[in-house]
Amino acid sequence: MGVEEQALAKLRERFPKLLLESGSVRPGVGRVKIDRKDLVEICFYLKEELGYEHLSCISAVDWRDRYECVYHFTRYSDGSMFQVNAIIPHDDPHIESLCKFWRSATYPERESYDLMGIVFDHQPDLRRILLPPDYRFFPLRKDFPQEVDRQYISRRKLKTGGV
Amino acid sequence: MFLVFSAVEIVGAILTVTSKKLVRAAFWLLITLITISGIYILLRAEFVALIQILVYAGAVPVLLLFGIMLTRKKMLEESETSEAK
Amino acid sequence: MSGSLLTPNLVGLCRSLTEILLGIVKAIFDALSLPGLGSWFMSPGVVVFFTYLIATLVMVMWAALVNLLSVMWVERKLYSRIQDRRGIMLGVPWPWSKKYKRGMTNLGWGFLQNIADGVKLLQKENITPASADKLLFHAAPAIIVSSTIMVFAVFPFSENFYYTKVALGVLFVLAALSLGPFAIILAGYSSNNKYTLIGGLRAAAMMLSYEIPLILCVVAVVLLSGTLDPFQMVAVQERPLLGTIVPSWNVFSPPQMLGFVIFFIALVAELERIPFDIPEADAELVEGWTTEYGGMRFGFLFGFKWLRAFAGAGLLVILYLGGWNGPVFATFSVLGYPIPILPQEFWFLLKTYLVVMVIIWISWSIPRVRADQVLKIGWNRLIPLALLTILGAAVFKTMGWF
Amino acid sequence: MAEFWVNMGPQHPMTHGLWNLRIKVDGETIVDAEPIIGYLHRGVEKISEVREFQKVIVLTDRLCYVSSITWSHAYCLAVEELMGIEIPERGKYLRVISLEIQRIASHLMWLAAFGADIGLLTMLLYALRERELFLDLIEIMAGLRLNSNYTRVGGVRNDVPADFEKSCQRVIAHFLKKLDEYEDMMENSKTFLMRTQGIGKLSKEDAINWGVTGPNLRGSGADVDLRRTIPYEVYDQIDWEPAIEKDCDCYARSIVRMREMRESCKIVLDALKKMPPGPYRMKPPRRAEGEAFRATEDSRGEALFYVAADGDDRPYRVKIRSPIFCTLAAVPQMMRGHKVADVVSIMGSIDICVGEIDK
Repeated sequence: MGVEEQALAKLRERFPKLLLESGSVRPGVGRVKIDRKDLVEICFYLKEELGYEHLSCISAVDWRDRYECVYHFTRYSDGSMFQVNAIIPHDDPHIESLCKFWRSATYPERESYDLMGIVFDHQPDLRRILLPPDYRFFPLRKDFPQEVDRQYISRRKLKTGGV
Repeated sequence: MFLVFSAVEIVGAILTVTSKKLVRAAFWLLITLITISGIYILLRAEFVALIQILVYAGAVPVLLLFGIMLTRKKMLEESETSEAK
Repeated sequence: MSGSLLTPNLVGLCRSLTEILLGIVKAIFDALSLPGLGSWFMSPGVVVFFTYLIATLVMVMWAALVNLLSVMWVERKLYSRIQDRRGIMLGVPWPWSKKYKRGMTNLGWGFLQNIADGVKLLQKENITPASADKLLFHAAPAIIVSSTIMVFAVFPFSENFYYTKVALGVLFVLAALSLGPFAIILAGYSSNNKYTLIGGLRAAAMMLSYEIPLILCVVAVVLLSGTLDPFQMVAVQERPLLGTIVPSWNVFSPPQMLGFVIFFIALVAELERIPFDIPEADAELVEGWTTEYGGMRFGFLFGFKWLRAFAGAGLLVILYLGGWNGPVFATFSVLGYPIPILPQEFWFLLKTYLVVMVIIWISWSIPRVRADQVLKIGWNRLIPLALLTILGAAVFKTMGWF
Repeated sequence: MAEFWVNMGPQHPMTHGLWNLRIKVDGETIVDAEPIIGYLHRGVEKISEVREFQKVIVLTDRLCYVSSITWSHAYCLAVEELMGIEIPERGKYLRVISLEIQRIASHLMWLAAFGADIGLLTMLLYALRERELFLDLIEIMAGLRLNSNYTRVGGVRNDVPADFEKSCQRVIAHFLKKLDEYEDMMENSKTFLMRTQGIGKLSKEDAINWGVTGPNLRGSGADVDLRRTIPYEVYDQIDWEPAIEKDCDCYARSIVRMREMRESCKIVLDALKKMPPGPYRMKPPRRAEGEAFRATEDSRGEALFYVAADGDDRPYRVKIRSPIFCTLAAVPQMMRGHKVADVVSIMGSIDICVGEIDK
């Protein structure tokens, strides 16, 4: 039984009802899927009890019907990693901030807010970070127009004569 | 020569006390002090003149400016527009 | 010892030159049958006026053009060598060199690089910031340039190569150099920029604290040699030391060795060279107090730093390294008339350039020190040691050991 | 004296790129600092959503021009994880060699910039001179010097020429001699110690909590090197030691990087010796589904790529975790209470690369 299996077993024991999905990705890497309201509880348990001390990344994904916040944690002692997918409903992109436990959550959370528009509650400093402060869109969302096909435009212009 | 020096000195002294910017006042003070050392040279007191430049013109206005810059707040205050929030 | 190239002296030489020129002018006016105007040109007042005009021009040209460009060239060559740079090796070769006629080559001497820089700076626009204090902004480079040029009014290059002889020459040089900090702080303030302001404040703090050990060291030298006249100061250092062939330069006397080191460090700080170049630390303050200056004004501020370096090194040579004294064998006499093989000017320039090269060498091989550390070194180390130097000099003078 | 804000950037010699550090100074002492970034934001994450898997490498190469191979490699690892493929053994060794050469080149760039920051311009030119040698090696391997596009999904672009081992040995033997010279110039110089020792302290716990990774974390005394903790490629078959210093200051961070360069030389030579013959590349599948992530040790810290795909031939979402982006959050804490001149020491010692911060 690998390290991630042990951690997963402990998690299943501690939170029997909260894990929507759990499994091992590859040796040393575990993955659980949870709802957004249980995030703080599980992450706190991961940090304090299981020793996943390093929050390496916060990624937000727009799956069209839902958002997912993907948290990656590392335990430096044996190099095992843990992935937590928190599901956020599409019409209400709010999730609790992890700044209380990891100060390293500040910048990635700001970035996720900036690019994906996910609001992190109780974040002390939730501002735009990469884009200008007066920018009104969230460009990484799937409904943000991705690319202007310049060739297509010129082709259409040739065909229809303008517009 | 004496008249030229004293004229410059009087003008410098008047500007020292009347100019509104303190740094400019220090600049005019420097001019005044240098002309005073010129008058010393006219009086054949070269040593005093050189010490006048070395100590009074070289050091005193610098100390004065130092004090002005360290104490004045208004000059350094941030304008509201440059706050990048 | 070796003799001077210029005899009798600069002003005398210029006087004879003026007389020749004015004689030609008089001859022209005489030929035009205007004898009154011709003899007015030969009147003593006019001759003296033109003499000093020409002497001033010669001195300024020599100092500010030849030596300034040479110091810059030496610095660039040296640090290019130290750093394995290629750029400065590119330059226009000598015009008579047939081998490299194809134009720019990397075998040139690179001497024209400075002139090219000067031409570039002259072509650039002189920008005055809109919010600057115009009067002070324009006054600051003028003060720096004029105070640096003023140094050369009393600066002797040899026994005869000088502009005026002042009994308090060393004091004059120090006084002229001490006007620099004021101009720097003016420049820093008037540019109305935070970098220049911090740079100006740093410059003022540093120069104030380093001028004190500098002057204290000079006091120690003055105590030993008993004069403020650079000529006598050099004359004191002329004799051999206690029966040896080592000359009795001030640097070889025990109290002055310490003084030499302190003077050198304080000089490096005065000249804002790299271990102490915090006023214009380019990594943190962009260019320090010179940030807002552009075009030839920046050229003046930048170039005259090198001229100050030259003047400072010259002062060091006069005070500690025996001035223009060369080795004894440099003169031989023909028919009882001494003929210098290598004149005094050569020895003086050789020593000065060696000192400048040491300063350059140091400044390109160590990192810069932090502002508070600079001040700490100045106040905690150099000033007590300088006072110790004075004490030592006084003891040596009283006991007559040196 | 009044406290006032000074903008260091966006165009400032200290910034090494295009970002802005606002510092609040009280005279010379820093009271507060605030990095402002985003001037170089190119939207790599968004652009890569419409490109095929293989074509994203062009973008990841340009994340950081100083260490492009390590970034492309991190992406390729994540995509290979997503596709579930295992690349040939020779490809792994070639990747390790290219990664370490790139790491040396990147650290030399850091050394150059750090030297220029603290006023040692000679270091800049020396380090860039030696960096040329390693860029030449990369050119021999990949055909390009900077954005080499060498690592591909499924292996590397091409094999190395026959005499590559010999040129590597020659370059490294020359470089190790020069490295001693650098240590004389940096670590054995009193002025350098004055500028770096005790500056920018960041304790181990703070560093982990702030998400600081890579050489900066190892400078704080944590024994974390992802090449060893989470071994990828063939790092577990090669003899090497991670460099760890316990001083937590700028000096420790710089020593870590200097020692890492030596270790990288060792790794390159060892990998060249152990490299087996065989294929160096395999054909990856076109489409993939699911999500995957891999963390690698970039030359600046932990580079993590999270790639999600929905069965198309292009990624659905690419998330880049850049190490300096997270390290930048810790900068205000490191700076508080130091002098203005220490800003450059601290920023120089954490090795900023704006391309990867702004993505």
